[in-house]
Amino acid sequence: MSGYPETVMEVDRLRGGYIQQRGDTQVYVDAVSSVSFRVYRDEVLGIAGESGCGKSTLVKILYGLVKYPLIVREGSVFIDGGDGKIDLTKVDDDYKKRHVWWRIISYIPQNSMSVLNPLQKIKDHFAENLRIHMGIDKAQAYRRAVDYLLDMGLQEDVIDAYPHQLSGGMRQRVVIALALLMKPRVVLADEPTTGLDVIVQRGVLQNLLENQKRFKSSLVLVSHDIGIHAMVTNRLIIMYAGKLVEIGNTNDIISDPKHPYTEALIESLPKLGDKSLRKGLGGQPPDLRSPPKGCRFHPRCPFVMDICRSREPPPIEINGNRVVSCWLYK
Amino acid sequence: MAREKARLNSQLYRIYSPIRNLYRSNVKFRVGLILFIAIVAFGSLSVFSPPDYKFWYSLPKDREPSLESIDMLLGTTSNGRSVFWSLTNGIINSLVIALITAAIASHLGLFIGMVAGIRGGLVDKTLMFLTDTFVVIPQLPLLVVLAMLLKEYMTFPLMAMLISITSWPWPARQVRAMILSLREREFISVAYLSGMRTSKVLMTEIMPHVFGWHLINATNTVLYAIGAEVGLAILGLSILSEDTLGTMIYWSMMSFGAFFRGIWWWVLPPIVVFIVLFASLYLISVGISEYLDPKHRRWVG
Amino acid sequence: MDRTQYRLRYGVTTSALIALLAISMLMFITTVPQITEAQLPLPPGVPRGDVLVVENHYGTHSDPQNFNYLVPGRPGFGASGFSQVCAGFLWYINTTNSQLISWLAAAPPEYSDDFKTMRVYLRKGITWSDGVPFTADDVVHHIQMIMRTKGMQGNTIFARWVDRVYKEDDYTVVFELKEPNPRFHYFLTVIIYGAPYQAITPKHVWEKVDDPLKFKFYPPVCLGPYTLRSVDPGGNWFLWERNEEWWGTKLYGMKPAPKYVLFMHHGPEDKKALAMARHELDAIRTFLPENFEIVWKNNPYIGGWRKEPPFAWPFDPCVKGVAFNVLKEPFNIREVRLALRHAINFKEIYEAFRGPDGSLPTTSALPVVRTPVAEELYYKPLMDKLIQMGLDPETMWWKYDPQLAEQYMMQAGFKRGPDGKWQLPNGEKFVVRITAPSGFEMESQRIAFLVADQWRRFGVEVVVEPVEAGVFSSRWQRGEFEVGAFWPGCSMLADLTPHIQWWNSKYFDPQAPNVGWANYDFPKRPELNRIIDEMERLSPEDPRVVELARQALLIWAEETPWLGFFPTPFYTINDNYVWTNWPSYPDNYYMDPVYWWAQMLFIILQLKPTGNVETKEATQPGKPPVLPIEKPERPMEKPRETPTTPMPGAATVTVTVVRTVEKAVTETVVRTTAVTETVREVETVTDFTVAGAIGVVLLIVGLAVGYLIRGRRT
Amino acid sequence: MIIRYFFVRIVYFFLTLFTAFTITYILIRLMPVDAVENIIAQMTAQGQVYDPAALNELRQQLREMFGLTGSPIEQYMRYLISIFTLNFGPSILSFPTPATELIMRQLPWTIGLLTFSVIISWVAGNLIGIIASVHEGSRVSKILQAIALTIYPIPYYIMALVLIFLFAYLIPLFPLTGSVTIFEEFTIDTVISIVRGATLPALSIIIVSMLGWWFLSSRILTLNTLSEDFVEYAVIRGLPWKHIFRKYLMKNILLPQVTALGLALGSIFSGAILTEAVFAYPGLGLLLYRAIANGDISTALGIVTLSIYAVALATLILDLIYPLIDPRVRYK
Amino acid sequence: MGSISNLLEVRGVTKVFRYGLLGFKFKAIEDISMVLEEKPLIFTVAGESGSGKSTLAKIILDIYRPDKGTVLYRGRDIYRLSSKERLWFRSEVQAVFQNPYSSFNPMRRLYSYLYETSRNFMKLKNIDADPEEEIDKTLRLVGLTLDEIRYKHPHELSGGQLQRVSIARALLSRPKLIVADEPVSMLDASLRVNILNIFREIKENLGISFIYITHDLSTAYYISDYIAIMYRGWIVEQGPIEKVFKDPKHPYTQLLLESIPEPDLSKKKEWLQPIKLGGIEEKEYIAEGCKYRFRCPFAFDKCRRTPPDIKLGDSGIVVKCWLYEK
Repeated sequence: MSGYPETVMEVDRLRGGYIQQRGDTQVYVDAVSSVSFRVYRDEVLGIAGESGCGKSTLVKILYGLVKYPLIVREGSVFIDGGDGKIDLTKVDDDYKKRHVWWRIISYIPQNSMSVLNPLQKIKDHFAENLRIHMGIDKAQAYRRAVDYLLDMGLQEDVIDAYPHQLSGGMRQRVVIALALLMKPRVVLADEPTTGLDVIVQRGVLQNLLENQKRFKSSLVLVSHDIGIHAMVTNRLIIMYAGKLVEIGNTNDIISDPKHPYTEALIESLPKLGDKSLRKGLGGQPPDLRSPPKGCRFHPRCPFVMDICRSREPPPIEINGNRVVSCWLYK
Repeated sequence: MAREKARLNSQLYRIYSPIRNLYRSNVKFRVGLILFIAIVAFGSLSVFSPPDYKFWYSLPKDREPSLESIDMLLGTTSNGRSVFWSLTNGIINSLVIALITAAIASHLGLFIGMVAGIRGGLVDKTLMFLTDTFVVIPQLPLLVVLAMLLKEYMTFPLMAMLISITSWPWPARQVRAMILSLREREFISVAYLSGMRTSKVLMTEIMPHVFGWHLINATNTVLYAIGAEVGLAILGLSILSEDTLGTMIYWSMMSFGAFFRGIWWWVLPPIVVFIVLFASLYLISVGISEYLDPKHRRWVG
Repeated sequence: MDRTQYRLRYGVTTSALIALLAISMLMFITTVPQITEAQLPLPPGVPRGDVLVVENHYGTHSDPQNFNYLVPGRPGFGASGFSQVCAGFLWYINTTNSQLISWLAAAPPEYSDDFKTMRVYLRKGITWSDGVPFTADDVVHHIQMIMRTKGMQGNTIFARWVDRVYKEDDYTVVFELKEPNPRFHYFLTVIIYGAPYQAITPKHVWEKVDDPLKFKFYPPVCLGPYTLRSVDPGGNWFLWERNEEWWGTKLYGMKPAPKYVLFMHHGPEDKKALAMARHELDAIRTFLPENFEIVWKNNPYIGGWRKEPPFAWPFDPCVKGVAFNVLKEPFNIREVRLALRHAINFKEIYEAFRGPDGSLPTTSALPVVRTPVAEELYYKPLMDKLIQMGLDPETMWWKYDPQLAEQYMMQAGFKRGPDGKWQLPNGEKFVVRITAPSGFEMESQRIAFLVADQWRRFGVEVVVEPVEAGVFSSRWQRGEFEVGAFWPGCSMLADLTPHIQWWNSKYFDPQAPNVGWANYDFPKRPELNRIIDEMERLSPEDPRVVELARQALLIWAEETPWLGFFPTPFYTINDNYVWTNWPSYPDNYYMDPVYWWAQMLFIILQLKPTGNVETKEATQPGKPPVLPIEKPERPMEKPRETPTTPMPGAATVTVTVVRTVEKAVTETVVRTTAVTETVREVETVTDFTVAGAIGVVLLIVGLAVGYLIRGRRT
Repeated sequence: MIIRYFFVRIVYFFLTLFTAFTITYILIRLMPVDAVENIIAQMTAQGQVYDPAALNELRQQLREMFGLTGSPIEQYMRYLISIFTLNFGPSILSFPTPATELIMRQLPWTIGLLTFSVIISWVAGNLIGIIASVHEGSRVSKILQAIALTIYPIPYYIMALVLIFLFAYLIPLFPLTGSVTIFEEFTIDTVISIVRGATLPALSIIIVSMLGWWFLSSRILTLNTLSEDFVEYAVIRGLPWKHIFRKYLMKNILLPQVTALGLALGSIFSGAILTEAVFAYPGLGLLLYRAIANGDISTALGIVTLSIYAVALATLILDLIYPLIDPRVRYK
Repeated sequence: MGSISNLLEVRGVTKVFRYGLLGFKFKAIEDISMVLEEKPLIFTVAGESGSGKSTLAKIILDIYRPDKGTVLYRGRDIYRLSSKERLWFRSEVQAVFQNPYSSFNPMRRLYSYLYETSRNFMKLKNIDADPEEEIDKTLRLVGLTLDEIRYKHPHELSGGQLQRVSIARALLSRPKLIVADEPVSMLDASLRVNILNIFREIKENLGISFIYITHDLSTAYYISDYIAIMYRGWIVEQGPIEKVFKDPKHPYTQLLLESIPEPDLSKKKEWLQPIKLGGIEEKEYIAEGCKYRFRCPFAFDKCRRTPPDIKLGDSGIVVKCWLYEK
């Protein structure tokens, strides 16, 4: 990365979560809590964290897909639409549909198994997007869809197949191709390889990365697998219980984790060729309906201090791009 | 703190029966249940029916509803009977037919589906073959033939059995499909590995999963049975000497032409009760299925 | 999201659809030129006023293009209009006065002294609707074909009686019988609705047919005043068009007023009522009282047996009631039957059949309809003995006496159980199963339920089992029932021989203990067989026949194998809106108002248009259907005329009927129009002795007519 | 694979058919109605005296004519043959017309009425159901649901009477009877008359099944499909609602409904007894009912056989062509 | 009869599945043989989804019956056991499944499973002990206590806890062999290792063998002694884990090992080397010849025609590949 990187997306003190109906009362579940970061042009930003840490919710909000019971309480998501910044949390769905979604920002969902219409051929999915977003006629849309798919390295029999005929990896590649169809500035990928086998996963991620480089777009990759982040991403965000606990260059974080949670996460992964006893984290992630006071990690933290129990740690910047949210570094 | 609360929740979960839970959480179920109970309560008034309420011409005929006595509350019929007592008895009798049908048909379907699903192999093939055969035979003619054939011996339980014959095949197929997918679930294997016998696995592991569906199916069978009885009655194939919703329609409309003669107090009550009963059971079944699976509000018909 | 917009757009589409639907509905409305007319299946341009609409009571004919009614088991003979407006019969009987009407026959038949030969004279000049003359060949061919064809309707009869049939000349047919039979010509006379084998078939059509059972006779060649114009391929209606070349018009000046006669099925009875209320149906077989009420309330033009209430015809020939299967325990025990007889409070049943217009049934405790004639011949002479047996003179039915019933039950060894219900002598619960009709004969069904209530009050467990027509008939025929609700007794003739012949043991068939006509080996009383044997041998006019019949009836009353209540009041309703001059009692009483009998021809021939609706080709009726006797002058060896020959004084009997039924008008002058050549005005007859003497002879004739009435319904 | 699948499926088809035929044959033969006895009852009701011997002879003659002789096995074999020849022998009720001819006479009426009303109610019911459920929670949707719940349980017969009262009696737009037409010359009037005659019977079926079954079932399907991932993803992809509705919702909802439609069309061959009875509409249902009730075994068997054939054929065809309309299913 | 000294012997097992209503058969696993000796060890069966590894597990557990071949447990054919013996077999061979939430009936309390297992098998093995104590003891082995779970329904515990209960349940019958079918794949990374550590401890302390079925080779390496790599119903390579990992023979194993993403930056470059992905899976199942030939960079003519034999490599490694034909 040379020079000052261009920001395409800016997330500012974002707070959002779900409304849950419990009998007659409504409970707010805080899924994303005061998260701020930026996404730069032509980079791969990873978001890592374990189940229930709010990473998927964060991606949804980033995409602007806020539908009851999901709500955004405060903060904003700015995206550079080419002709000025748009706050995705403020504009309405219709606007997003017409001007933002798929043109500026696109989304690769977790379960590619079920997101394609089972009754449409693969090429139909592409043609309809082309037709609707670019207003070109049907025949031409088909031609362009097929050209594009061939260009993306998919075989003809895949193009003419129905979704259920494809293997999981192939389907995921189709969904990736679909997401890149309009050459968006930002691609959000929410666990794109969950459920795939390692080899397929490798192929799919390579494909994703290659395309990101080709279009010089920004890829936000959500995954629970630190290994994937190590292989693919440039920068990494570690989330825990709705909080952003650490952000920095992937290489730095992997080689020198600062936050105790990050450290534990990396430490707990067995490595090939290493049979030495490893230790996992004890305890359970907190219930977000009533998160612990102070640092949300403190009940499981081996270095817990008094202050952790009472006060939330602020984001602390360490050498440039690195931000950690932990009292240890104050 | 959270753990304590969870513990408390779990206690509550055990203490409150699921029905109560359902009642609390689902408006549809609640409304349906209240309507249903209201109808059953109304029908239960039949225990007070005078001994000769079935006798013809014991009351003046074709009287409009009036408040002078309970007999006259809903008016009288063209054969000099109290609509009120016919209706209350009719509700109970129809429900008896329907409940027996539900008990027979849904369990028959459940049993056949379960056996087919669990035993597999030849048993499965034979049972499914039988099911497919019955699916192919047209229902109403089959019902008519059976009803005519057995009219001499017709009682409510027998009628329920006949209606059951036409209504078990589809549930059996559905149960089988469910069992086949359940069989692949891990907790069934776990149960076997815990040393349970097949019968016990059936009862404790499979039944609870099928039960919700079973309840919905039973509710729908109740609806089907009441409808089938009305259909048979219109053809004169029900037990005409007893009061049911069907025979009330038969006597009022088919035999005494009450519809065109404007004896609305004889024609309307069975239909209104049928509609309310239908709506209440429909709501109950939708309520149950929403409760069991809020995402898939499936109404098995 | 643009769901809202989308909703709007779809809203527009949906409303466009609805509008389209509405427009097409409007188109339908505009294509209705005249409401009443458009609803009937008529050729284009035919106004309602040209058509007489009669009920097709059979319903949907599954094979409407088949007019071969000689096939066994073919129903609907009187429902398609064939027997009324197309078929040709030798003789009819006017059931109001028992007059024999010679129609195709030129005169009543002539029997030889030994009743072994019958000679029939035919009218000259009659032609089939296709122009071929009608001659003796047709009759001979008709009879021979039936005798030849096994399984054909009438085959069993003609094969049993006819030894030889031949023509003497073109207009004379001679029947030589195997055994003497003074009543043989009844087989060829329309007494009530007529049997299919009585309608003569055209030789020139049928002789070319290989298998007469497979022949469809479509379109039919007619002798009646109408020819078939069109049938509903769906089988609901038959449209007949006036034959302007009809022999009746040419020879005798008769001409029916309606250009078309439409026999039509409208659906269930309440729909027929609606149709009649809307003047889309002019004549109907009969209504249930409730459906009659619908018409009565909505149509001011209706009439029935009378023009004013009570409308119902009280003398349907069949007594309805319940029959015991005397072959089954415990109904073979006389005391049980008697007990059940006296456990019935007859008044309640009687009152249940009081019509909305005040019509009342005619109580008939014996298996003989208590017509004025029967009253004189059988009820009055037997009254004392019947009262001894337990008849209640007030209700004219068996008295309601639970104590007596209780005694009878005790005698039979029955006991009351702890719950007060009766138990069989062996200690089992006494359960009576009443088999009742379902979906047809609603009156009998109601009787079953009413009787059940009565017996339940007496402490007997009763189950009513209504079954469908086919099942009912099969089980009835095979004797597979305990108690059945139906019409166990029918009568019309004063000569009861044909009705009670069946009580004779020699007709008992253990394979089919057909109770419908009492064909049991019952009662096992040898004197009854002797009585009936004697009656069969006697000529119908022999006064001893009546005497023997009375003895038989007494034996019947002692045994009570069935309980007859009454013929239910028949709402045979007509509409005076389009057509009028329907026969009505007493002012215009020339024919029973029964529209499914073949005699309806005579009603059609006298109907007049009212002018209430537009007509085109409807005319005023021609001459009344009174045909002269045209017997050729020919010496016969001791010719012997049948007892049914009209006799002077027929009208006297009619007046007697009037007197009995219409007590209120006894002393007034009653105008009666009889449809015989002896049309005359009569004043009240005071000389009962003269009237009685002639009447007896006449009544034998008149009641003989009722011989065939048992098959009221197919 | 495909051939093997077809073969196995067709063998299975014939096996089910055979069993179904046998079951219905046994049931119908067990009916306590004896057509011969009924005819004799009818003949004696015409008032003639018959000797028992003569009657027995007649009985025998009639049985021979109606093809009711032979041992039960022989008769069953005859029936099995007639399954293939479709010649069920003479109708007993309308002897000597072959039962097949009677059926063929009524068939166009039944098919015309029921195909029309099943298809109309399918289209309308699904359309209304889908649109109402897409706007689940709106007032219109709630009202429609309430109407559906009210109308669904009303028996066809009563609905028919209400319609007759309203549109044939009070406002006489339509004839009281179903089949009122004159067939002498086939003009536009004839067509109008047929359509007018069939309108009320059709309407009575359409209203109940459209607002009842089809509405309720398409509603559930719609709600299920709406919660599918691919619908949500289509929204995410920025596709306009109209497009999603057409290509994603409609297609996926109508597919299972097509199966149901197929079965419904297959079952029309047993007719609609009650509707036909009310409107005096010449249909197979009423013919079947009368045949059963009067012991016309050949006609009853003919119709039941036909209708079993139809239902089985419908399921067979659905099974065979389903893979063509639903790409997820393949001949395997 | 197999050798008594072997704990488990799988002999040429083939299982055919049908697809759809009728017809289309394919072999989910084909001619699989493997041997577990009578000593505590962890045997990993690794492979992609659809490689047949779960089917194999179910066959060993007597949930499915193979169409060909058999499984011997301590020399006895497990499909020919009397009902008494079957119960004994059930107690000897236990299982832990992938999804802890679907391993238990959500409507029953966890305790009832534990109690049931303990009661059923204690009777069988004539162990006279208080089941409650037994349960508590076993739960402590997996880091839980009875008090913690006594009144709990499955949904009230986290996945990690449930999986521990699941292991405890398996241990209650005092088995000799536990088949663990993807036991940690549903768990968070930070908790996985805890479960794996429990396996290790159990193996070492209680002498229980495991068949560990997984697609995650790094965890496999972490705990197991022996490995079998499966591909499309075949075991393509098996042998002691160290050897297989150090020197993978089969091209598939090589690719598999390369493709594991690890938090190890040195591997990044190699990992990003482009690879070729397979086509349509169905074809591979019914293909003649070697099933891997579609992807194999070394495929030659013979691979297309004949399926390779099983070749015993040096040092106990078994490879199914023509490359190693001698």
